[in-house]
Amino acid sequence: QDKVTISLIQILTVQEWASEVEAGARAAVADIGEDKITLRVQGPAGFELAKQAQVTLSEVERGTDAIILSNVAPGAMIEPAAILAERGVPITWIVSAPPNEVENAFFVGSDPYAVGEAGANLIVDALEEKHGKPASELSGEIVQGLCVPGLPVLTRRMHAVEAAVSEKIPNATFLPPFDSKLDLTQSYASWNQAIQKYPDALFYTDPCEDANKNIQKIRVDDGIDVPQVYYDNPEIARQAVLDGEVTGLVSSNRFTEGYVAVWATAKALMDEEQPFPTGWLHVPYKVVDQENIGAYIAAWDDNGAGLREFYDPEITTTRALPLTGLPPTSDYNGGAQ
Amino acid sequence: MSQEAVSKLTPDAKTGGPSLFARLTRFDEAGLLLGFVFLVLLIGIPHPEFFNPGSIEATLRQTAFVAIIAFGMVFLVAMVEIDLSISGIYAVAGMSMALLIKAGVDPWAAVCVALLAGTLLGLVNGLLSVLLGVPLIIVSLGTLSVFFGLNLIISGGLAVFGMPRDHSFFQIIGGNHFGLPMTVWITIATGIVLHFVLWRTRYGAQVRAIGSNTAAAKFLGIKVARTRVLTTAFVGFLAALSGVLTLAFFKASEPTIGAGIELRVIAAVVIGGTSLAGGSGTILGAALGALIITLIDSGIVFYGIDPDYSQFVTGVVIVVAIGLDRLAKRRKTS
Amino acid sequence: MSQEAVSKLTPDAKTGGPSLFARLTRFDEAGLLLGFVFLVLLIGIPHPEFFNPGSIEATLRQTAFVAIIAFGMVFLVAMVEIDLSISGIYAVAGMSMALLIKAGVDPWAAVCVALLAGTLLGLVNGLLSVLLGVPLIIVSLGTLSVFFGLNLIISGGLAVFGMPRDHSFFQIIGGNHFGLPMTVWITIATGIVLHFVLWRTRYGAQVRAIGSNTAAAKFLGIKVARTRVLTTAFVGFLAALSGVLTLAFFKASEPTIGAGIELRVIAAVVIGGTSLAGGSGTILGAALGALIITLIDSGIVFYGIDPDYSQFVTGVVIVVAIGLDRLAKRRKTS
Amino acid sequence: MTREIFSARGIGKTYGATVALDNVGFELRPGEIIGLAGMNGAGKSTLLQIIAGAIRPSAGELTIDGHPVQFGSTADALREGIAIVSQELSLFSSLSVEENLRMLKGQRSWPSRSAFRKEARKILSELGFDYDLGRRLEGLSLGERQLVEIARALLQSPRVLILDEPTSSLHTSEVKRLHDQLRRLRDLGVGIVYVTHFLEDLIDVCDEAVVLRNGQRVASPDLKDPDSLPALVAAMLGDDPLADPETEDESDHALEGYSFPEGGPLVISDLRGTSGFAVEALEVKAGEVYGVSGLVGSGVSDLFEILFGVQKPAAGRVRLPSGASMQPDPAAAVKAGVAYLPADRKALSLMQRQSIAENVVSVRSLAQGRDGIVLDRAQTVALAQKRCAQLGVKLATVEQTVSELSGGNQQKVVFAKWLEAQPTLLLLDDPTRGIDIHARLEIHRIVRHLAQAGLVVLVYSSDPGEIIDLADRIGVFVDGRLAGELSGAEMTEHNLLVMMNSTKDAGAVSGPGLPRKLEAEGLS
Ligand SMILES: Nc1ncnc2c1ncn2[C@@H]1O[C@H](COP(=O)(O)OP(=O)(O)OP(=O)(O)O)[C@@H](O)[C@H]1O
Ligand SMILES: Nc1ncnc2c1ncn2[C@@H]1O[C@H](COP(=O)(O)OP(=O)(O)OP(=O)(O)O)[C@@H](O)[C@H]1O
Ligand SMILES: O[C@@H]1[C@@H](O)[C@H](O)OC[C@H]1O
Ligand SMILES: [Mg+2]
Ligand SMILES: [Mg+2]
Repeated sequence: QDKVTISLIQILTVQEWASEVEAGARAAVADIGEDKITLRVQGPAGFELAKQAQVTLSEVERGTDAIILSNVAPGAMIEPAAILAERGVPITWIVSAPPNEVENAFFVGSDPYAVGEAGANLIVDALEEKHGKPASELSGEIVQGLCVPGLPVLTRRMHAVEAAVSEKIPNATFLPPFDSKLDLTQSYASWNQAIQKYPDALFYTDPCEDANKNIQKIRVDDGIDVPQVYYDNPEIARQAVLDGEVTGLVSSNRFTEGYVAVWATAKALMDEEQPFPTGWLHVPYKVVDQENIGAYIAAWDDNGAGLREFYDPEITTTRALPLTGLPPTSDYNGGAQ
Repeated sequence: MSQEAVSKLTPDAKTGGPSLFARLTRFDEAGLLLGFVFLVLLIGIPHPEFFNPGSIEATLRQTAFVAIIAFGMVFLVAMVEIDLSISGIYAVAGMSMALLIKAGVDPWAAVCVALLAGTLLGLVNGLLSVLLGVPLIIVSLGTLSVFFGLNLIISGGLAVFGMPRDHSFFQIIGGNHFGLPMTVWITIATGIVLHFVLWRTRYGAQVRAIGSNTAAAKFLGIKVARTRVLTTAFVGFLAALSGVLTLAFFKASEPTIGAGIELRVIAAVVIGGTSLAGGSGTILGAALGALIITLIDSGIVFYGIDPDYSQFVTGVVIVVAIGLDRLAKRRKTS
Repeated sequence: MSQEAVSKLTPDAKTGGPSLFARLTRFDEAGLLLGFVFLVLLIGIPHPEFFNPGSIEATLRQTAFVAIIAFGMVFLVAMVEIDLSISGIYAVAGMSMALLIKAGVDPWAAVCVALLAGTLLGLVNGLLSVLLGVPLIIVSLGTLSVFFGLNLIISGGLAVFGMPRDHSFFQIIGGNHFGLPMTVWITIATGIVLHFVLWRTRYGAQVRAIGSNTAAAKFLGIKVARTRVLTTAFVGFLAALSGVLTLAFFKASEPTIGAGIELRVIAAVVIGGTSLAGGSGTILGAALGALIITLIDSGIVFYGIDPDYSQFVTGVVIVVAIGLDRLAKRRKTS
Repeated sequence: MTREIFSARGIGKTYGATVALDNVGFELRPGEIIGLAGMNGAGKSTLLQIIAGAIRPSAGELTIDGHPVQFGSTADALREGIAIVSQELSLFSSLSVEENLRMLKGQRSWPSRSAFRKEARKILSELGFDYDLGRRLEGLSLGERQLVEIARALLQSPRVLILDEPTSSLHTSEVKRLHDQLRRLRDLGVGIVYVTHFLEDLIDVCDEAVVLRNGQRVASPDLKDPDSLPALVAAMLGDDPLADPETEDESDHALEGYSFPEGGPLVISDLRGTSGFAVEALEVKAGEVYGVSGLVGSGVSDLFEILFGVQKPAAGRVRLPSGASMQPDPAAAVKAGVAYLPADRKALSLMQRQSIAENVVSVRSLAQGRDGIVLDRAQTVALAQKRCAQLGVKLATVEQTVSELSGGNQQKVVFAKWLEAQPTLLLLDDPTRGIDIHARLEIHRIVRHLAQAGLVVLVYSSDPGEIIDLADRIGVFVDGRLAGELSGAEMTEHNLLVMMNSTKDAGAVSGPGLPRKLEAEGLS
């Protein structure tokens, strides 16, 4: 069997979740065998959609057997995908599913709605414990921020939190989200003002990474004892879970996503009998709390040498799923389209 | 004497020349052209796939989106003005067109509306600048947010897709003809026309006169304010044109698309050799500048440079390109 | 006669004045100050929590990060130069300091290294600009990528945190004293010193002279290149200082921290009223400009404005602020 | 004879094919004032800039006290005691007068503020400049700026003082004061090199002349002879027949190919400006040259600016010769046939980075749109070549950048530009500033011819003699109002000066702008 080349095209490579995707992808290569797969990783450091499209097309010219595409903004990759389809280069989408008009798409990823719900559950449990009464008797305001409007991976996460919490705490008032900014310092200033304005909120929530770092900082600095959940797992968040400064984190499991994307893509490429898979290969999210934080942090030691081990249950489960008969990717987009 | 001092201070003040032929033979852009060829060989020799039609297409198309706006920016810079809000106009044009199409408007009609909208936003820039008496760069620092914000508002912060890709608009404008994307042909045609406009027409000469000495331009009876407003409107049109061509290709619009394109456009203009001192400008240079920027991106992919290093490499190549171009010019003038 | 006409053409040319006292009484910044007070009331009256110490602190601290760089940018703009690479320097300084501390270096030693590194990067900008004979804005368009790329490389694209928060550096520099963050005190002190430097020292006068008439400055034998390089180095130092103060407070650094801060710095300077025509500048104005920008962000949160609308509102307020300031100035001069 | 302080030997300078200087040399002894004379473009400024260290010669040697020196900048020359007042002022408009003065002094040390101010005030008031030192340069008139630049050089206590047309915008009284200063410095042993196109001034103050022609030094007359003027002129002109100012038919040649539209009179009634400017009634007939005169700030500028639409009048009616009524917009004024040559050519008249050709056609093609939308480059070049030849512009090619021309030749380009506009009303503010005597006569003749062709001409000059030469009638402005008129035989410098100062008290008489003849005639 020939050696296959798979290209992982990222965006926002400076964000830690992108390195996790890459780490997962490399772990898959190690498992399958360096002699069988060449993995190339490319992509713009920042949020540059057109550049990501160009990199994708250039990578195809350079010669690759399949592309794994980190899809953050749903619209930008439609046409590159059409061109790739024409050229016969299959795409495995990760992070978020493409719009429904991309036919026969193969998506490997977690469900942001489920991620949000899991986060909401952690928070509700913590609230019940803190106030010593059932959720249905709680009431208060919930302040939410959003750093970039319009990214499904963020908005669906946010909507899930609102829906799940509202169901359990009917007397909660969700304030409309405010612009919490992408930049760390600007995000701090905005969240600080929001907390000044609503110092007695039930809790504060934001689907964005830097926003959560700042909510945590302000809470710790000002001694505000409300639950908080991260939806990303940078080192600072892991430490915060360990130190008990936040309730927990719900990871979208980008490591497993990267791993399974490579694994499934390679498998599909090598098995010439089968057509390239279509549909949504679910990656389970991962809740990290007091229970498993020690193991998680240990897994990160030595440049993340233990991550493959830590994520093994999810990887094994997902790897065992058949690549046929998958649910359609339109499930991801819910009723949004 | 002080005249000499002046010309020593602005070694590139002579950039640009009066006629296409003279310019080609005087080769003000020779340094750049060399740099361009060098980059092409640097990428293409070890990676001949770079010369695949698909690769050339993608590179040229990506260049075109930047270049077509850069051509307009050359006019502004020649007037000692800079428009930072073009990314906002670019985004609004593409988005409004996409929304209109979704709402059932014929794409050919939608494109007219989008171009008109872009022209109007450009006009707003110009009018604000002239009425408030502040340079365009200052006004557009504010309108950049206004226009981008407008884009978020009209789109509700959501991407729009589901364009009728079989409609003649997307086939003709979004497609390839004679081996190259229509976008590239449109850009080439626009560049040729605008080169002519800048160097051979009354309007072009007025633009350069204003940039050369605004007070003198006023004192010889040029309608400085009108020329400024006209130019910002026309740059708005070009930004919208680029936005529309982007939609024609991508067949989707993202609320944040184009963010930061102004820096690439300005980079194309200045790498291209248009002097920020005003009074002059080079369309050919801007095209080469835009090409060089895209080539760097391509090179990084073909060489498989680690993403952590790619920005560093990009920066270094830009600095080297500017440096070589200026050194070549200096050698020539001395 | 003609001089008067010239000054009519450039209504804002008179910005800035010779002494602190004269300036305060002549009130060039009166329009801005009014705008600032108006914004404060607009936010504070319906939302008195805005006046909480914690809110004021955060607003001032956030302002300080921008203002301290803006003070340096005032010098550059007064020389008709702009540095776009400050965000890169800001990032490298904070990141290198954080990495050194992680590597066991004492924070006080690390801060010296970081400031030195920032100064050196600024120096690189200046030297490239002078040696290549290109305006700083062009060079820094390239070095912005270089420096940001450098930051990605040294950080490996990863965030750094886990600073020894009990160390005297973080206690003193990152903490509050006399009711305000140390960062704010440092910024105020820097502002006062730099106002004095710009208006009362030979170096300041040379900076303004170069901006006012570079050819004449060269003619008189002012060491234009040396002054330029000195200023870019000192702006590099200020950007690094801001980066270091950011780390002192946040106790963490990210590879992309500060991306885009250059636009806010430039906005602060121009909203503040420093004319891009050069020859003059206002430190007080830059501080007010930075304050206004932060206030807009605060206002958006306090008023609970939808994220889709926040950018639009920001832009409109900026345009209105610039407009009111210029109209106030025009009224005063006529 | 004392040994020279300074000498230049075999100095040459070329710009591409242009030879600006060819093997020029001279010596300067302490206590000597050398007048440097030559037509526009003869190489005077180039030579002076070389001496002052601003540009490097292509050939030759400079010595100070007999030692060879090489200057990298004017700062180097200043260290050797050489200070220059350059033709194109080297000042900073956004800096205060004091800062402008200190900018040089600061080269060596940053002297104590109070001592410096005291010295600066003294020198400035000796020159007749009595503004606050903190004032920004921005609002000062050209003449006032020239005084600041002179003061800056004097503050250096130079051993060698170089003055390149320092008086081109000065009033007569200021010129006289400067000359007094120069004589005083001479007596203190300073060596001075002085350039001016006012040859009487040269003869008045200089001991010896160095005459340049086409970059070469030619034999020069002895200036101690009070009748040396004709000899000096002859030396400057050489035997170039084209350059003979006595050839009458030349101005016809210069106007060949220009056509001027018929115009009516200029009629002004009840015109009021925003700051006290007022003209009750004034009618200037087609064909008339109307001189305007007045002290600094008397309102002459307001009149020109209002007529050109740069300044908006508070009230009043103006009927332009073209029949159009006036609008506050220079573009409309140009369309309505108004041409305006401001005194400050560098700031307001020339596009320094554009070619000569583009400057010549700028009004006709860019403002009046007479050459259509698409400009024909060959036609532009041909036109510019013709005009430059007619006005005797000394140039290499019309496609060279206009800033490469000598100062006087730049002024001719400005003149050509406005002639091309075919105006019906011509507003001239110091039209011959920096222009050599030959071209000056030529421009005077052109102005008269234009009037004969039916134009209305308004002319102001810092040299009262020039107004009297040109004008049919002179209106005198005092304190913003048109205070009176002189015509025919009344037009003498004496009468003019009396009228200009009519409502001023004795204190004002010593202020800047007081013409020298007034003091000379003992009227103060
Ligand atoms: N914009 C200004 N701000 C302050 N003062 C000014 C301004 N413009 C002119 N002045 C002052 O007003 C006076 C009049 O100058 P202006 O050049 O208008 O007079 P003028 O009638 O043309 O006199 P001149 O004979 O010098 O040409 C000058 O003393 C000048 O210093
Ligand atoms: N930078 C330059 N490039 C090309 N030619 C130049 C340059 N500077 C001066 N020249 C030419 O050198 C010659 C001498 O000029 P210069 O300025 O010395 O004359 P000038 O005697 O001072 O004349 P004016 O009386 O008009 O001031 C002119 O022909 C001029 O065009
Ligand atoms: O910021 C987002 C991050 O939180 C998520 O994990 O992945 C996608 C990103 O857009
Ligand atoms: Mg005047
Ligand atoms: Mg001269």
